[in-house]
Amino acid sequence: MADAHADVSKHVRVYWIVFGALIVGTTLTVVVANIDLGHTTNLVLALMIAAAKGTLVAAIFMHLKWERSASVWISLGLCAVLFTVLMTLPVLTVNDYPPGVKHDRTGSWDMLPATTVVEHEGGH
Amino acid sequence: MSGEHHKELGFFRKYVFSVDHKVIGIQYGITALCFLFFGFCLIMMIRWQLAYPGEPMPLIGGLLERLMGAKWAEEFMPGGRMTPDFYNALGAMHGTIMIFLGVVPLLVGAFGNYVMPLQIGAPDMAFPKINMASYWCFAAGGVIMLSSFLVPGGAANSGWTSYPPLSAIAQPPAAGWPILFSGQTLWLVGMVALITSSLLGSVNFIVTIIQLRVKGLTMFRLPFFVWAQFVTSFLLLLAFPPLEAAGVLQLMDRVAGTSFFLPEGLVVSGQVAMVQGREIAGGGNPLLWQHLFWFLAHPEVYVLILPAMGIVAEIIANNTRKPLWGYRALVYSTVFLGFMSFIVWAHHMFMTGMGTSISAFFATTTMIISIPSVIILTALIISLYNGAIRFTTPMLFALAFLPMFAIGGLTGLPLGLPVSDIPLHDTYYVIGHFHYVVAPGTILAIFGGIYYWFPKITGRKMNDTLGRLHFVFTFICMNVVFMPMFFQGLAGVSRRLFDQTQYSWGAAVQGWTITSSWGAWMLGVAQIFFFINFFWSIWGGKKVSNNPWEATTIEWSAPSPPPHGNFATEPVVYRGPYEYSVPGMSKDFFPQTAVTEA
Amino acid sequence: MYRNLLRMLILVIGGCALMAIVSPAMAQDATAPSFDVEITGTYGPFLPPDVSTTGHQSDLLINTLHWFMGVLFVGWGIFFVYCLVKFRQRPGHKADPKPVKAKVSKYAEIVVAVFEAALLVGLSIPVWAEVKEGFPTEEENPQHVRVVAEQFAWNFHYPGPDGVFGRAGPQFIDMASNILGIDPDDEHGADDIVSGELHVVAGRPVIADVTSKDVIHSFSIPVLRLKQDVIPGMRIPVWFNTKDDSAGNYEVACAQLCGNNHYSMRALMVIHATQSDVDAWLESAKPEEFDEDEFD
Amino acid sequence: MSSELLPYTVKPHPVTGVYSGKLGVWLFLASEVMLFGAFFSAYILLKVGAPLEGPAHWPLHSERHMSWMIGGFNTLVLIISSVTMVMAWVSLKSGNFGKARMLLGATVALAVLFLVIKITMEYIPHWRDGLTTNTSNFWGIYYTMTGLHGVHILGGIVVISYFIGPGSKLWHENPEYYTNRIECTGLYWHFVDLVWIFLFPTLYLMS
Amino acid sequence: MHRGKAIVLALVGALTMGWGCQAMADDNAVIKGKIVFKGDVAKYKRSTIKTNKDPQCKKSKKKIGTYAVIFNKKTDPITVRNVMVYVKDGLGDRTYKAPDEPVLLTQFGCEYKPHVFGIMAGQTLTVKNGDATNHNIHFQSKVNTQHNFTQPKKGMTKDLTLLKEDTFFVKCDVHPWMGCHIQVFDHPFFAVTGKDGTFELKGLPAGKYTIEAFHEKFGKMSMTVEVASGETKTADFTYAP
Repeated sequence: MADAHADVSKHVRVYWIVFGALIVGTTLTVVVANIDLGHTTNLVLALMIAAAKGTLVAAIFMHLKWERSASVWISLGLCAVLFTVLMTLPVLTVNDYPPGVKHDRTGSWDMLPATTVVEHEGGH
Repeated sequence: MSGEHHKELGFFRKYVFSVDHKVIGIQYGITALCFLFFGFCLIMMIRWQLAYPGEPMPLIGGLLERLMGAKWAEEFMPGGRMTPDFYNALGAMHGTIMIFLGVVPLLVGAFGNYVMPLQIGAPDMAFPKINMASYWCFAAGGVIMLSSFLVPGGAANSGWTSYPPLSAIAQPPAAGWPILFSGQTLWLVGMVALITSSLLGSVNFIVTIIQLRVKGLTMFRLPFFVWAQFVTSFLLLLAFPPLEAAGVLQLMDRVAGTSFFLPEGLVVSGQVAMVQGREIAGGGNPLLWQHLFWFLAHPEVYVLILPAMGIVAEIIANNTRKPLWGYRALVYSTVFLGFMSFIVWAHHMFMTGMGTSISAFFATTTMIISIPSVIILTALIISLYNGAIRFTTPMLFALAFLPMFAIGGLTGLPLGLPVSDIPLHDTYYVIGHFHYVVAPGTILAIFGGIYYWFPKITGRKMNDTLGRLHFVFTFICMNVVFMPMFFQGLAGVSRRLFDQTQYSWGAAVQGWTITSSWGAWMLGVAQIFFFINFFWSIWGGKKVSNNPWEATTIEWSAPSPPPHGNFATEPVVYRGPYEYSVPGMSKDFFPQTAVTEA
Repeated sequence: MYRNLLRMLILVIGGCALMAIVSPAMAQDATAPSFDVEITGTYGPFLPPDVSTTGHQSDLLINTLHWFMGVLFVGWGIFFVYCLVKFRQRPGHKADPKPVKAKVSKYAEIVVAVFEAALLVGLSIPVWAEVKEGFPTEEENPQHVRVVAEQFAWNFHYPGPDGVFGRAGPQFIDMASNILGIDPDDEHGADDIVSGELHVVAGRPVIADVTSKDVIHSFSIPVLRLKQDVIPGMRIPVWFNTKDDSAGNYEVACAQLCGNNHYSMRALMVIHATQSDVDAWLESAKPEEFDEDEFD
Repeated sequence: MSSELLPYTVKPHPVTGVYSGKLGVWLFLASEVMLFGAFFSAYILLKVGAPLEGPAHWPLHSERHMSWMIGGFNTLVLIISSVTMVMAWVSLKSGNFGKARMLLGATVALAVLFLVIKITMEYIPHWRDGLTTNTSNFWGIYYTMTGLHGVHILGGIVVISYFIGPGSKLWHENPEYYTNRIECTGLYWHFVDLVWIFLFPTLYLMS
Repeated sequence: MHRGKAIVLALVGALTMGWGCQAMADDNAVIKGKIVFKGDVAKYKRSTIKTNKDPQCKKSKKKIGTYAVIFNKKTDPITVRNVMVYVKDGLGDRTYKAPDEPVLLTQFGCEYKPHVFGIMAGQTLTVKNGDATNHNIHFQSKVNTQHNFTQPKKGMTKDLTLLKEDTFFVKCDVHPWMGCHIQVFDHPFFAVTGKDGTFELKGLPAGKYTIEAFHEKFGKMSMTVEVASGETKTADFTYAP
């Protein structure tokens, strides 16, 4: 961060811009969530806005935009790859069943009690 | 930071709450050796039950009753006979203690802490206080784990894998005891402490290796042991958090009544949707735990083996008096191995109802990961070629590591292919396989490492005769213990059986079980040589020079034992790590820090 | 040094030999398993008998792999021992630091990789697809059975003469009289039979739906080379077929730690020679009224 | 005194370009990413497999009694606290310790505000309404994830308070070192903010 | 030291004995009665339990039946067995000491003997395995410790104490049909109906009591009874489902 010394004051302007962008982003998230665009579209939009906000925080506030250290980037790159693995492979795996596997709500059974089990009842 | 220290440190600051990597390394080493021995004692008790099911345990039964009290004995070993609950608890705690409290702290905490900074010429670890925090987290985790033997219901007994729903429904806290005081809950709390310790340690290791290498020590001049520690630290850093998350989720299931791992329609012992006397909502997925658990636990296997390979590589290079063969191939294989170990985990879950495409994916990655292992082993064996092999005590252990790891690695193949895994999954074959990797593999390497670096730590050498006796008996007994397990496994005997003679295939191979048990007890007896040698040598061993093995790596240019700050003057490195038998030189080793031969 | 090495070798080999001689002598007679029928087949320190029509494939894979492992290990071992003897430190012998230029290791690694790939693609994946997904069609007249695991018992639910399973739900469970929670109002359930034994016919394929009431178990029948983890909240179908001449009594095991009595969670599987034998057994397994006079 | 510091504690390493503390924090954050990643992965897995009806069903957005206003406001609180944090670092860089200290104080105040809002306006009313950890897995994971995030906020409060109070001595001894430590703390604090940026839509807005 | 302890113990013993004798002298009211069944007996047929999972179960006895409802068909009127009758309310704040002799719960022929029983808080419960097979004892208690242990060998015994009032079911997880009911009381006034379907609560002090009957299938019933000192009163319950 040797170069950061000189242009710290220039950063300040960027910080305020990012601050504005984050507030706009938050508002946008809320607005978009309250418009029904279909489940998938809403989901994708919300995640995209969150990702954009997250990128701004990481790039500007956390100075990644100015980070030149290969050690940091390699560590974060590895982390990003493994994060992707962690987010995708388990959910892919639990959705790859051999044919005929029953994994709906009733699971092991054909039917479940109609009433909720949360009501307390004495005895066993 | 360490800048605050003064010349005169009190006893506590110097030996107990020390920030010196060498003291912390020794603390880790002693603590972990104690845990290793404790975990071994647990399995020696288990071996009695396996060999002679239902027979009262001679001597130990009465001894434990004296030691722990009649009430304890009544609950866990009535009449000297082990109860199935206690058997399961011993099994689960043996696994946990050996892996998380024994081998990993020894390899990473002890050898890594002591040797790695010396090998890169650093005065200390990058964050000495975090280093200390890491040790004390580990110690706290260990104490929590051990204390679980004393709560009613005993220590965690759902296997070291703690698969829910079993682990979620097991061991409800006894009436009148706080909710955290049940074996499985304490296990989870202890694991969280151990994971924190590992995370602190791994950050420290990576930063130290990246930042504190001395001048001239480029990454490809690092001793292979440092590379192994480097990759291992990344594994610990990135693989452990998911288990921490899983541990927190299971803790919530046990303490806060959530059902992350509990599906709807659960009927435990005839009670619908009741867990630990509490109604649950259900809707969770038991396989979620297995994914998060194995996301850690497969890389953990490499955490157990990579530093051991590092130790073996150091000893082999030193005792063949020639450079390691294919140093770069070794490094690349290690890095590749580390990365691949993150995407093979579901081969532990082939039997959970997995479709063809995902099982084919994981089988393929598993086969791919076997290639770098083969490369590493081959490189180490070829390193012997054209050498001048000195059969020193550490070298004996390092040499024995090679065939033992070969057996362990090769027997992984039938388990990695889904079809051959069907009959072998969860049998003794699996136990044989990973014990060959970890016990005759890693533990032999650990012994080798202790014999090798003992002169650096104490300035004295361990006795060779006792060392050789220790080696011969350990080596034989290890094989007597674990070789029969392959036959048991092929015969179809499931693991974790309290009494395998219930099954006809188990009864048929009971003779092998007895052989294995006797091997285990003999193995225990053989360690007497080590104990005597170890403690006697600390005070009475032969005094040796700073570089008794005539080694090239930097740690041998420091005084033995190294003072605070390690090196009188900061060393400078001029060459690679294994410059042995350089032609035209009078001596057969050329230290990394030496400017010229003189 | 050389003499030391020799002494060590003799000690190691001698020790191993000694243990090998002593160990069978230490073996006890196997305690008789507690079923009141004789278990068919001989069991020993190798793969158990195979009575399934698909098991030979996994056996083939296991045997091939072990030969492969053996060759590799012996190859390594010979080179290893050769190095130890040839390159031991002795007066007049010096290490040669020049790296060996041999290509053998590279070829060996390629052979290993190719062999593994061949086994994976040629044997493992197709057999897995067959074993896990190649269910017998209805023309092959498979027998249907539900397997419900619980701590610590296997329950087998047969559909009865109508061939349809009664509806099951946890709310109907009575551990003494309706262990599987079969809906008493469901007409299909009236003729269902629940037993702790699995009875099948030699040569007729079986489709078993395995489920668990409580924790994870593993439905393991070594003689059929069959193993399936039983996950609560899921009903997983598995299939197997038995050889025509396989009639006899076999054991069903639980292969996943399921609690303190995991070890005693085993069941009897009877393979009958003819369908009529199975029908006769099913008839005898029907619930019968308890004779009050027998009660004290 | 500073001569006894380990190398590269204050000055960046000439080759790697960072000082040790910063690299350490980045590595720590990498492990934190995996930790929260595991929770998000668990969230996805539980949601995908959640029952559609019955007592344990995943509550619809309308059933959650969760106010996007509170969540949104808390998001703003954290974003502002991130800005004050980064401004504190800027002030230190330009040598203005008094301003930095004030900004750090503002950060702590905002963090406390966040926790107070979270607990008094969400946790307590929810729990009173019978929406507890064993209502359904949504509520379970909601309490777990926000609780863990809350613990991180608490950790941040402790660390920043330390640097306002006893830790500030370091400024007078070695200002660059102190600035570095604030930068590292800032990295952690922005990460906590970043996690919330993902938690907010996931828990409050998605149906 | 030891002698001192012994003396104190003897004193305490003597005092409690004396108090007990005195209590016996005064509290001598009796409530007795029977549990009558009115309804279709044929609806509650018992069926044979298939114990073929474990041949050891057959060795002790020929056959065992489901146990949820057992009628005494030979009595007139038909009475119900295994009904727990106890004083639910009315003892005030009197306290009672648990007897020294243990209650025995035996596992024999893969059945629990007895099937329904009461025990006083603090009294020893001895669980014994009388079968040459493995039994697992799983307490589904709500207040007391949820013991869950195994007795793999014939003749094994284990002593337990239950410390608080509780009603729960005990199961053997190895033999799923095996179950029994335990009710823990802080007083000694409870009884279980047997072959004749009658019960008797003896040694009650004079007073007004709520007594309750509990049957695992038919549920709970209660009535109020007032007894004077030395009086014997009859209280019959009728289940008519």
